[in-house]
Amino acid sequence: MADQASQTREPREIPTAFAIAEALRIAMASDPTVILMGEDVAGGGRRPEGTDEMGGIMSVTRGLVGDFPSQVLDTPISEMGILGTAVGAAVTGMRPVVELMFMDFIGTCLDPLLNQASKFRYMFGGKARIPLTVRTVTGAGMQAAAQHSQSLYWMTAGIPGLKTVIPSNAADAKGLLLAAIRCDDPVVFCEPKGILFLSTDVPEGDYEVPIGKANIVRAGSDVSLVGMGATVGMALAAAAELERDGISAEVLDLRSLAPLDEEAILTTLAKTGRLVVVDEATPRCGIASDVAALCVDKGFDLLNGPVRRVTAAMCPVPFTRVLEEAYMPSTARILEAVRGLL
Amino acid sequence: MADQASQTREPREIPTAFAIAEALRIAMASDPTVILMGEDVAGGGRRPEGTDEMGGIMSVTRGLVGDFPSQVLDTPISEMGILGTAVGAAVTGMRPVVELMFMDFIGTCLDPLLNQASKFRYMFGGKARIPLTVRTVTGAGMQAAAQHSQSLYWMTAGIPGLKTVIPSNAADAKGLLLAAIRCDDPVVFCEPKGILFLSTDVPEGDYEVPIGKANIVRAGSDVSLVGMGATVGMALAAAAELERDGISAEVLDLRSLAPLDEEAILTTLAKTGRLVVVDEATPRCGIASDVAALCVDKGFDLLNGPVRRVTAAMCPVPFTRVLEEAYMPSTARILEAVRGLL
Amino acid sequence: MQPTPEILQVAYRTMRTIRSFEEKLIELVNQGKLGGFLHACIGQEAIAAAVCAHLKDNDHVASTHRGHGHCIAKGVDVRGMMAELFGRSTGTCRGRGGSMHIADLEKGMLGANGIVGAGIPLATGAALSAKLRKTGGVGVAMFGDGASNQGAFHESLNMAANWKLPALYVCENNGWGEFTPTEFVVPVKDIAERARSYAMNAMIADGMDFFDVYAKAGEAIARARRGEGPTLLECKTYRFMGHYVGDPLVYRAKADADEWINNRDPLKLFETRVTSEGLLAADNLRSIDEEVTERITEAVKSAQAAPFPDAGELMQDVYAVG
Amino acid sequence: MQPTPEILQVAYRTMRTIRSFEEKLIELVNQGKLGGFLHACIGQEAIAAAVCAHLKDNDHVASTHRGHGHCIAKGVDVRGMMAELFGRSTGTCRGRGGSMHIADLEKGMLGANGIVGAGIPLATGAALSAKLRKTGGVGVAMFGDGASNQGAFHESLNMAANWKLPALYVCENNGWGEFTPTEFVVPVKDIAERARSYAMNAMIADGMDFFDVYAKAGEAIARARRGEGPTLLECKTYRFMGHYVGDPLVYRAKADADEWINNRDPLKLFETRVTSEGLLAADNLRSIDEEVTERITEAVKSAQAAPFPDAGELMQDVYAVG
Ligand SMILES: Cc1ncc(C[n+]2csc(CCOP(=O)(O)OP(=O)(O)O)c2C)c(N)n1
Ligand SMILES: Cc1ncc(C[n+]2csc(CCOP(=O)(O)OP(=O)(O)O)c2C)c(N)n1
Ligand SMILES: [Mg+2]
Ligand SMILES: [Mg+2]
Repeated sequence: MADQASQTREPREIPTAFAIAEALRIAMASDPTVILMGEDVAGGGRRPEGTDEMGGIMSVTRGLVGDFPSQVLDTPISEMGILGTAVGAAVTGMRPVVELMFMDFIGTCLDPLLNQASKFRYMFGGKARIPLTVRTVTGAGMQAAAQHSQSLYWMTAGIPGLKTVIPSNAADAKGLLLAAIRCDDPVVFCEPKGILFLSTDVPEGDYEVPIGKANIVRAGSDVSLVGMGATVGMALAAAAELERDGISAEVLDLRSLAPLDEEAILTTLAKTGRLVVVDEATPRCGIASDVAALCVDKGFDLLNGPVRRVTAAMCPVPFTRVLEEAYMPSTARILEAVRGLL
Repeated sequence: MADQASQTREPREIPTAFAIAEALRIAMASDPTVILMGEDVAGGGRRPEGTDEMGGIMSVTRGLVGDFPSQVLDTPISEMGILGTAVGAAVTGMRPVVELMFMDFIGTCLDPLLNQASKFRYMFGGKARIPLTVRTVTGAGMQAAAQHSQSLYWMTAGIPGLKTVIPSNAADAKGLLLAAIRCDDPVVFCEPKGILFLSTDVPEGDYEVPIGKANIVRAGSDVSLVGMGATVGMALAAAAELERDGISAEVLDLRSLAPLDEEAILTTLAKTGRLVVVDEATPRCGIASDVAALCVDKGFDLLNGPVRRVTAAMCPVPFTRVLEEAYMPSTARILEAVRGLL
Repeated sequence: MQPTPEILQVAYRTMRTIRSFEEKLIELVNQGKLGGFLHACIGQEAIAAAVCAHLKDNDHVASTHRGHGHCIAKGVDVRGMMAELFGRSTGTCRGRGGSMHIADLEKGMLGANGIVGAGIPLATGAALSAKLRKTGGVGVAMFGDGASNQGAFHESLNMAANWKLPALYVCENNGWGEFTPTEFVVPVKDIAERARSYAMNAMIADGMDFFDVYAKAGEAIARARRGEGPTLLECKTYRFMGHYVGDPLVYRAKADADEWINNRDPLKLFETRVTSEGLLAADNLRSIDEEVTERITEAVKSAQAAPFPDAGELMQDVYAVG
Repeated sequence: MQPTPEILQVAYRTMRTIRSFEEKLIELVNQGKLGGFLHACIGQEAIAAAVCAHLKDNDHVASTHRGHGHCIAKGVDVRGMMAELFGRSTGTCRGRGGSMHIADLEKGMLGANGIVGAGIPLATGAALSAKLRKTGGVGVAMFGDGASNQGAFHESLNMAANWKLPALYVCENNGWGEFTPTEFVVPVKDIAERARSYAMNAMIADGMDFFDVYAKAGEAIARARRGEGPTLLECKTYRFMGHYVGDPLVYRAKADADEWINNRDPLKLFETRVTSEGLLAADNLRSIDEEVTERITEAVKSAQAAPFPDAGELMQDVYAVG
């Protein structure tokens, strides 16, 4: 179904948030075992006359409870209970989608992912399916400060048995979310703040973007820029700028952080010999290091220079704008890294 | 005080578990604000006549409650409460040492580390001290299965504001723990199962092993083996084996996973040009990738070949011995990696 | 709710199987034949047997580190369980799980669990699932007094009460969490008291008395099936053995333990009652004993004869897809 | 416990400062002059003022995302707070924290907190610290009704009750958690009910009535200082504004809110009582109003004039050592 995206049709630009809602709507309509659980996902449920619901802090799920009243469940502020309950529901016939409002809150509910959902299938001898999706907002840039701005996907990507995906645009968000919901493995679906309200052309109807496959969003030959989520846009901006200097940059969108598409990374490295990986997360124990480590292991013979990591700084996310900007990766820092390589 | 270790004296071989108890004893005796909190750390506290206490599941803290009755606190099975309480105590004048029985349980209590202890100093404008130590058992090899065998130190090493250390022998365990307890930053102190009951020569008295400094445990010139915790022993065994083949391996014990001693890693790489990093943890988003990424970034010009990562397998820890052995890194796998490089 | 002789027979077989299974494990550990961390539930058999007597395969039970009894009572095959403890490929989990992770979803057993308290939300989820899919099933969490101090307990019970889920929360209060007496860490006498925080139905049963647990669990489960919401059922019991197999038990006064072991053994209490009331004959019980002994012996033999998994299987089944 | 006129004057100044501070914030946000996530506690001022009236600098308060009021009542300087919201280097946290992380350890303010429920164990730890160091201090957690559904609440209260810590748990039940009415997610009428799970002392106060909260908090704190253990004090209140500044409030019936805003405003109720009982003169209150307005205006001015931190400071103070 993925190729539906390429059929000729009217372009339809909608923000990522709407694309996510569309995916949820399609998933719930096509499968009654799909349920959406989380704090305020219905904005408190059915309201008295003259009031309306919010649909989550980002208004992503607004309007869903009206159309799927028995599939949208507002919960107490009990992340451990919500996620644990969702895992229990997932192994007994449901296909729950949990909204974890911000990924920063994972510290209150990691166990159901770390020790339950991710391990059941393996630990039980291959006899469980865990069709669980966790949607969660990631990233900095909104002055939301240290506890509402982290990109903690490295924590879930590092856990065997989980899958972690992150879209870089609205169309991928819709297709990746549909794929995640229908996957029989537990999938963490990240919603980067940096793209949530950006619009791109989104196909109508039902389609999936496959989990585990990276995507070349721009072809090039001098240097590879590997990004994910909001950093793909930064990489594309950098590539455009580099083109003016006669430097041809290829941009690879990882889309899937676990499993990692090693083949795609090595393929682009083989083409360019130089690689910069751009990650919104802090530098230690993250995706950027994994990409670099892959290059120096299986890709050593392809390397024409160092692999650079452009990441957030190794500190908590500061509130004030000037420090938050210094904290985050940026097009300027990508350019600086590339120019240092060539 | 660290050099006390090198003074001439009777060698005294004691297991790591005893060395840890010695450090706790010294720390509590020298500072009344040091308290030890955790499940069963006193084995339930003062007992009726004729009974004795356990001192934790590994018996590490046995006997401490008798000598420090007001400094050893048995807690309910409430990891989130324990850790959060310890953070609150740490910022208000105490120097708590929390025992988190197995690091696998971090999923029940990550928030106090992720969003509180690690961030207070930065977020509050530099005005807090958080002298908190979390002692926790890591690693596989005891058939303790998927939820009691993980090496999750990558999770804490990846969080800015925390420090994470792991000793490879009893003497380092004592000195690193004393340094951790006296450090004004929150420190996670890992106690690998693989060394807990191994004995090495441990100096008497009070000494610290500095946090943030790696240690060359064997000098060599052909290849660098970088290990941590229980993998240092594997690396040393591999080095001994390689010597018989005329290959000179240098073994670097990281000791500190965060901060990482980048200088020491680059120095050994400069010497040998070839590096294998050996980690008990799963391969994604871990220390091994960070070391490899450092090599291909700042150390690119020093590299004479790929950097190999010998790690656990990317799956949950299996129970049955034959699979658990296949899961873990080993001397044989280090040898294979090294021979593939030379 | 009065159990029929058929139910009593099944219950006795269950209790005896649990007891014999674990006595055998202890023997095997002492002989150095079994590895891993094992937790025996000897002394607590009546609870598992009585609760599960009301359950079918589409009812789900989430268990704990002390899970053998719950697994057996829920119908998991003891041959598979024994093979699992021996790490064989014929084990319930193909040798990958071990004692703390025995699960059998077809039997409605969501697994023993190495994380204290983790089973409570899992059972809650099974109850939610049963309610939404209208299966008529219930979700049952078995957990210890210690687990009632976990946040997961609080969060789950609140959700279950709020949604009136068909759930049963069985707290096996055995007076200990590892080496720590419950009264050192819990300031209330009865864990059942905690149900009030959620306006939840609560009951206390004598966990050594099969009949009492049977009646109260039956009432709670019927209530849940009728859509009237969850119950917290506290069963007062005692852990006859140490926390884990190998526990030196230095921390517990022997006289206190003996009091329970000698006078409150659930199997003995059961036997006294059924024989004195003429519900089952002593002969009948003895022939069950023999049959069970044989089954356990056979399970050990077949486990020891079974192959280990192949190291090449290491990466199988991490994911269902891809 | 009857407050003296001096205490009443301080309390009114505190409440008025909170109100004016937040009214100013809303104005500034509407003018696009402030960024970040801001949560106003307008309507809940009496609780912060009444509880903190009993506290000294060596008593510690842990707060929430809705923390401005607690900070002000605990004595944090409003100039620093305003500068913090503007992200300036003169801010309480040098611009790094923002609204959800204002803390001032010297004043015993352990910080606003962006994680619901996270302050509860922090206050428990402060209480443990006070007890062990014998400072005579107490640890106070301020939190919402929603936070009482977090595991951290359960675990902390159990520990505090078990250890008889000098702690006070103040639940500000404002009827909402974000956009969800409390009764949708909590099956008990009173959060105070939950204290029974820990055999903890409990009280319910009218959170709109300074006098009621003052008396009950005073009693609880005195009890804590005497070593008689912690209290859960539920204060019934209402969030006059939206969940966050900018909240479109589509989900709430205006009439319901107006009922509270018009008839149950804690500042108005306070004024009516103190003037009618002759405790404070209306003039006195008006001059406090003026003084407060001036302080807030000045705080905004000085904040806007203050420098931003330098980007080069980014990596400062991640660690105390090394
Ligand atoms: C989250 C977590 N904390 C601690 C442990 C270690 N642990 C295993 S069993 C146990 C005691 C549990 O007590 P209880 O819930 O009363 O069950 P019982 O062992 O008495 O059956 C503890 C502390 C664990 N497995 N998981
Ligand atoms: C652990 C966690 N979950 C969810 C949130 C998002 N959140 C912020 S405030 C809030 C509502 C809190 O309700 P309550 O505790 O009643 O406090 P109130 O806002 O009413 O003052 C929620 C859900 C969060 N910050 N932290
Ligand atoms: Mg117990
Ligand atoms: Mg509220």
